[in-house]
Amino acid sequence: MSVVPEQISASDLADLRSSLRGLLTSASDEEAVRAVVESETGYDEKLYDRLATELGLHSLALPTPYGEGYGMEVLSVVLGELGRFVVPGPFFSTVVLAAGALVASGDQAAMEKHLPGIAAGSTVATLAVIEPDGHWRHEGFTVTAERSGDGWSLSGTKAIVPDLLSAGVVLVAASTPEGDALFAVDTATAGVERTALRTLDITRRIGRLDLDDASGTLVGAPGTLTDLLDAVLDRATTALAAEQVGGAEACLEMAVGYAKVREQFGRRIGSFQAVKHKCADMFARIELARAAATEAARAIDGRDDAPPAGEAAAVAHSVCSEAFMFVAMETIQVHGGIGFTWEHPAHLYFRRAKADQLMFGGPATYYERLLERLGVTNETSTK
Amino acid sequence: MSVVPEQISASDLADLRSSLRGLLTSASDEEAVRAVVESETGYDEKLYDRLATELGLHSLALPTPYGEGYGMEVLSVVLGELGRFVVPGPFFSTVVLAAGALVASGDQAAMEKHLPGIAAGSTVATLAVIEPDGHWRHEGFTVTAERSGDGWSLSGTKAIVPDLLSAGVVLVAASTPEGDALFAVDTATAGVERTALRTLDITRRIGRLDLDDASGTLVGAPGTLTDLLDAVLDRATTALAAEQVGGAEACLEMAVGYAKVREQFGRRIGSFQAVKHKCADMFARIELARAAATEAARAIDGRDDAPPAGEAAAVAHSVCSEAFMFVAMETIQVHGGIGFTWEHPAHLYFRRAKADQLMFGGPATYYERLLERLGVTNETSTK
Amino acid sequence: MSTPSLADFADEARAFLDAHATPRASDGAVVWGEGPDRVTYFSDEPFEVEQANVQAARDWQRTRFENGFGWITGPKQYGGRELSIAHDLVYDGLEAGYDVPDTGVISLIGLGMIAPTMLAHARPEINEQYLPAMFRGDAIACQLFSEPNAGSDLANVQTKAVRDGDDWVLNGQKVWTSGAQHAQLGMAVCRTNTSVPKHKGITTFLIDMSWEGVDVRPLRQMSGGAEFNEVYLDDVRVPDTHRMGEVDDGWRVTMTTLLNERASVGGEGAGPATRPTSRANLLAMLKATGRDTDGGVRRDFARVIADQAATEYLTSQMMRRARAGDLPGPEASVGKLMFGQNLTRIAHLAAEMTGPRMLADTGDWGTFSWNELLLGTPAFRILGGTEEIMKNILGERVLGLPKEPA
Amino acid sequence: MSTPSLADFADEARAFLDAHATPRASDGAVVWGEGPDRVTYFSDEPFEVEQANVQAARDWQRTRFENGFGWITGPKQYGGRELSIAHDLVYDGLEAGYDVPDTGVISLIGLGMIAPTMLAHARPEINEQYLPAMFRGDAIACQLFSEPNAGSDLANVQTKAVRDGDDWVLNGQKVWTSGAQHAQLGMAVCRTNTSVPKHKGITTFLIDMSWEGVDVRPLRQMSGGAEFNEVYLDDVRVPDTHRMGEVDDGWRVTMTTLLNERASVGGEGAGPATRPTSRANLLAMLKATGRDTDGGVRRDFARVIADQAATEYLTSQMMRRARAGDLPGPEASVGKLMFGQNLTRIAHLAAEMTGPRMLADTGDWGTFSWNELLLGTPAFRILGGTEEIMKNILGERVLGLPKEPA
Repeated sequence: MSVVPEQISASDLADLRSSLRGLLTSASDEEAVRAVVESETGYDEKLYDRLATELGLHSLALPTPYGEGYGMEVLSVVLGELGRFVVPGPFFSTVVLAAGALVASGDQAAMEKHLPGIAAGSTVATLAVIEPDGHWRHEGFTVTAERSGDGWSLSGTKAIVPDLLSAGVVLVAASTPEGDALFAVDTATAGVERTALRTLDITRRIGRLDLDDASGTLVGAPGTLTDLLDAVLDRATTALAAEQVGGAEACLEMAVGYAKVREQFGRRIGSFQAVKHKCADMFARIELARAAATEAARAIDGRDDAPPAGEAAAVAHSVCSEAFMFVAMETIQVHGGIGFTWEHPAHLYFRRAKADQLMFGGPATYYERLLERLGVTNETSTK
Repeated sequence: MSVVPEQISASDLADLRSSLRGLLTSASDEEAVRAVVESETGYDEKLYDRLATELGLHSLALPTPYGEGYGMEVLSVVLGELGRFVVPGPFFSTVVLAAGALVASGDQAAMEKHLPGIAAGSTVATLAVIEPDGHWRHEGFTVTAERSGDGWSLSGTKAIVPDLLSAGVVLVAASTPEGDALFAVDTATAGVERTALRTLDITRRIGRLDLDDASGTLVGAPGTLTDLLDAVLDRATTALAAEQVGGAEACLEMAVGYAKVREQFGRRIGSFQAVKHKCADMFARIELARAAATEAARAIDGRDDAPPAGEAAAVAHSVCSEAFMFVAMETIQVHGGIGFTWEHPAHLYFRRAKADQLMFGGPATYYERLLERLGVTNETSTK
Repeated sequence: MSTPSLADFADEARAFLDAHATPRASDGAVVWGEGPDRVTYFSDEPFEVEQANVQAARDWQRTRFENGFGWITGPKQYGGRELSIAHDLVYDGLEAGYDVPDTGVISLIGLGMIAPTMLAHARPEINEQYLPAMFRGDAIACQLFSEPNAGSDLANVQTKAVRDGDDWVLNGQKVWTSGAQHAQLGMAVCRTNTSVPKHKGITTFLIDMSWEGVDVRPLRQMSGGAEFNEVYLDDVRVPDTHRMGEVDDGWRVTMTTLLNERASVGGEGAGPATRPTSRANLLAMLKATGRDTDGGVRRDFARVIADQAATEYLTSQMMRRARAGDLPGPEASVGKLMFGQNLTRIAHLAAEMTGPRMLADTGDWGTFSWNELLLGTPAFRILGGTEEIMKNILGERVLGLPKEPA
Repeated sequence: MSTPSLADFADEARAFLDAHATPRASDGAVVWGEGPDRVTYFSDEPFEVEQANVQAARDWQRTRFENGFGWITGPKQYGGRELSIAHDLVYDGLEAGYDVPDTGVISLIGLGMIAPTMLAHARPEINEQYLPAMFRGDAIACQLFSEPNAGSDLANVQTKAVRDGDDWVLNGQKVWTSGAQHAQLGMAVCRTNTSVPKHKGITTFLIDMSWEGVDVRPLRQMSGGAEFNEVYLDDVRVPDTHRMGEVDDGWRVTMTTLLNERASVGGEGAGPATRPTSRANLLAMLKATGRDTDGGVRRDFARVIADQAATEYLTSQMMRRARAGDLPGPEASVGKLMFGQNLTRIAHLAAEMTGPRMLADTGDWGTFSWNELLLGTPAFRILGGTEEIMKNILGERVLGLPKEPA
């Protein structure tokens, strides 16, 4: 992971953004999103395939020889657009969480096995961390793995696993007698039970994973899981930050667009300071969020003049989580009654904003994590 | 303290308020306040005397036979008006802190000795709690008292004592071999050194008290101090809440008055929603603060349908502290440049608001105190 | 029959309640994990469940009415008791100690807002025809106020009422109509004159929701349920007798209704969300989620709980003054503003305590269920007057700040 | 002489700095309790101390100028080097590693805002006369913009300039003039035409502060010091050569100046408050006050520090883009907005950490001294355009929302 990814020019980033935006504008507009949300799998598998094969998005930030070797700055452009259109589907789970964990493990065999399929868009994968107590943690798992013949056998429950039902492989954090470790479990294998759950964010499916002597393959070495998950979390929160900024931008555009045309009291409502200043506040929070997300991506990419990755990722996660939630709320407020109907897209973003904010633990976790990354340890309060 | 004070009618409260407001409008207008702030003692001793002798304010809420036996609801009216005019002087220290501690001690001899002078306005008194570490606490004092002949001898430093320089008697919280206790110390006695300090709130003088084998009289019994200070704090924060509401009301009136006449961009600025809604927010916070202050006073007075005194006092202290600080800040914002000149009265309130908020520990203390009063103890975090 | 003393009235009420209802089992005591796992403000129930609830409400209201507690302050000619607000509050206080059906669907809008408006502005024969039915629980009334282009700006209503002999013919579309799917009556605000300034050409009518041309369509809100409706009026014929107030003077009539709304909302509980969002339940949740040892969460918790408590104090003081005969002042608007903000903050605080279990329904009690409230919170800041409109009112009418130039 | 490469230029700058200044001892490392106990943004120093500071600033600016670092991007004819913004930023970056006098009093307004305006709008002979003196540190310039009745509403200036032969005669009162007590030059915005819409009848002049009729009076701010001034103009005669831009076209000239302000403020440090309000110092304070074990304070701390860090990222990205030649966009305004809000929150956070020791000067390092910053915070939200004006600008010019009806 110490390879500094190739720097890409601002204009190339802009080209990537605009070609992706062009595709999504036609292939994943609001109507399309609503349709796939109601579908069996919850996402547009053809679109998912096109993103991988036509645009090569899945392989963009995978290390060579599996991908292009670009960094988080490039991946952030992709996630920003996917966030802007609240595109349903397992891109984040597969490319950010699962591939991120595989790469962080440094396990060549595991990479060789799974990354080509991920790069091609043919393998859907995810990462299973959260257990029934609902905490995001990096150690102390109740799911256990024991050696069984040549391989391992896993048992226990992961309560909240994103995109589990569409995944072919799930990377499971488990405790073993030799220390915590990560395991790749084929979801078609015996002893694997998956249950679809109702979700807050209807554009992101979640399932419960029950393992009963399911066979799994060790990824990396036992005892290295905590560090691995730390690294994955920094990448994942940074990628999420980009997605949150994209979602917030879409909200602001909706709000501003509405405020420019909606008339009340004989004036366009955007001419009222109450609305105008609300939009200005939203804009300011988004600018700040974008700066934080960008800097975190640069930090992950190891740019010379960037702050430490752990710090920047923690800053971005809290700033972007708060910003997106704030903007999603105020977008509805600007719209008034129409904004909280089911038919208006605002609630898709509101739901996404709250789910994003809580996915890796929520405020109760991310503020303390930021302080920890700044070296302000806390001996007395639990996390 | 279990005597429920006489209920007083709303119209009598209104009469008291209006007569006091009338007096202060002429005797303690802004010019007068600025003049006494620059004076030797920092307050208008003649006015202080009139408040005691003409209006009988000092004795109003003292128990019979020393005073009228009215409760906190009545005293709150007085403090509201003193707060409204940011009247400098030792009323709060004497009547709320010192008299409150004397009454809470139940020590008849101490009351007999000091309350008549306090009631008459001839004795200025105060309470010394805060030590050099700057914490407001109810136990574990570094000032020590030891038996010496018939009496006690005190040594140590109280770092922040309100109205110390004008006080004839100071009630000192000290630790003794027999437990923490309260002592009355005559400020003219040997071994007492008082130093005036520069203050944030220029309308409230503060001094440092150095005791070097100074003789003091025990008030109450050793070992009862923590409970005594708990009771004093509930009364004091409730009284302070009334004062904070009065100050905030004065600020809002200033802001609204200015917004009604000041023109910018060809309009009175109060017609801009940015200003209008700011004033509405201030109004809402003040209504809430007044409700909290009123309910705390009723609770202290033991009214049947009131919440527990400890809870209501803690709610009032946090809500009123935040409200006054917010209103004082926004008042300056409404005024623009003129609002942060020395010549404008807004900063007198801003200073008072911050000092009031921090006097008994500040946010770091009062939120936890509220939770404690609600029964949510905290085993892990320090206070 | 002379006015009973409050004490005698209380005895009477207690006897009635004991005869017709069961006292609440464990009043106040909250046990985490017990009871229904619903945190709703706006109902998300399936229509059949909702229907059953409404029937229970009607039945209980009829029982109240038949025993002299259906309209304690109302005129005797319409079935009221002509007692004071104090008597009313005494009854409310006592009833809160019993397990009785929630009658909000009948009382919040119909009895609380439209009935007082009718008393002030409708003809006696209309009041005779409808008021007893309303207080007997037979007729639920709804507000036909907002329109797609007249949300916050009510003076801009475009639903037309055109005179035709002794009738009026109404055409237009109403929206955000709460309870219209259960209502027998509607109070419609219509435009009758376009040649005068907007609020001067409005007239209000009482309409029977079963009349031809009235079409109620559920409007699904973001939380998934359909508490609100669109109501289409297509050539609805309304006899002139059903007009409330003078022609073109409907603005004043409407203000009567809205004034009653502001007075009531601050004092209302959060409906089905009252228990989950109560301080006792939130304290239980803090402990149950293990967040009571987390200083950061404690801080956020304390901030919310302090404002919630102060809002309760504000409301109880307003009630106390109402009992003493004072009219509600601007604190009613402040109560409504804070009520919405507090519930919003509580929903986010609950999410902070819950963490990732908000994301999916794991079956754990008291976790995913908070989403219903969370997804309802945007409405608190919008319906019945947006926050911005409320602040305009506070700024202009209470503080006397100048209006925007026209 | 050809343009030096950035690397060569850096070598040159390093050599200059090594020869004329000492490297900072412990860059970045903060030791709580060490160093001056001042947390000011606006100077509250006694006048003599202030005078000495200004002289040190002038001396260092002269040293820079004489060695080719006084005006790195400026035209050669006025003593500049005609190098790029990138060269400028390289120098700034290097100089930050040395202990040198703060030259803000010269550069913030005079060199940063008025000099660019002169280049764009003043006559060449005026520029020849004044610009080298300004960049040599001899002439400090101030803004004579705001007036008692034209605070946020600059288009409403009432200071009159009346033509009299080859001169103009100025009369009026300016206010909030930062640095006027040290200034040799002032840029005055005056009304020259009352028969056209307000912003169309404005003309700007460069005036010598020593001219007869210019009277500078200190204006004491709420923190006690007098960083600002009132400036009275009483029959001040200004040659027409000192006019900047066309007659009645001063609005455009003024906008040039303000644009440069927005660009600079976001990127500026907090002056003398930079160190105390730095993250490193705040972290040290959290530990020194024992609040690092208090979960509630930690939460408030984390919220502030996250926004502060993000604002730093925003600013550094803006600088990076500037180095690449991009003009600053709206993020400069956002930077200014956040800068003021962050400092305000930091001041209150510091008070929360300090507790009652904020109340009185007990002599403890790093406690009472925070009041200077605290009492300066209201100014951040007002001066140089109130928050409300900034939000109008963001809403209208950046987001394209409609203006208020006139």
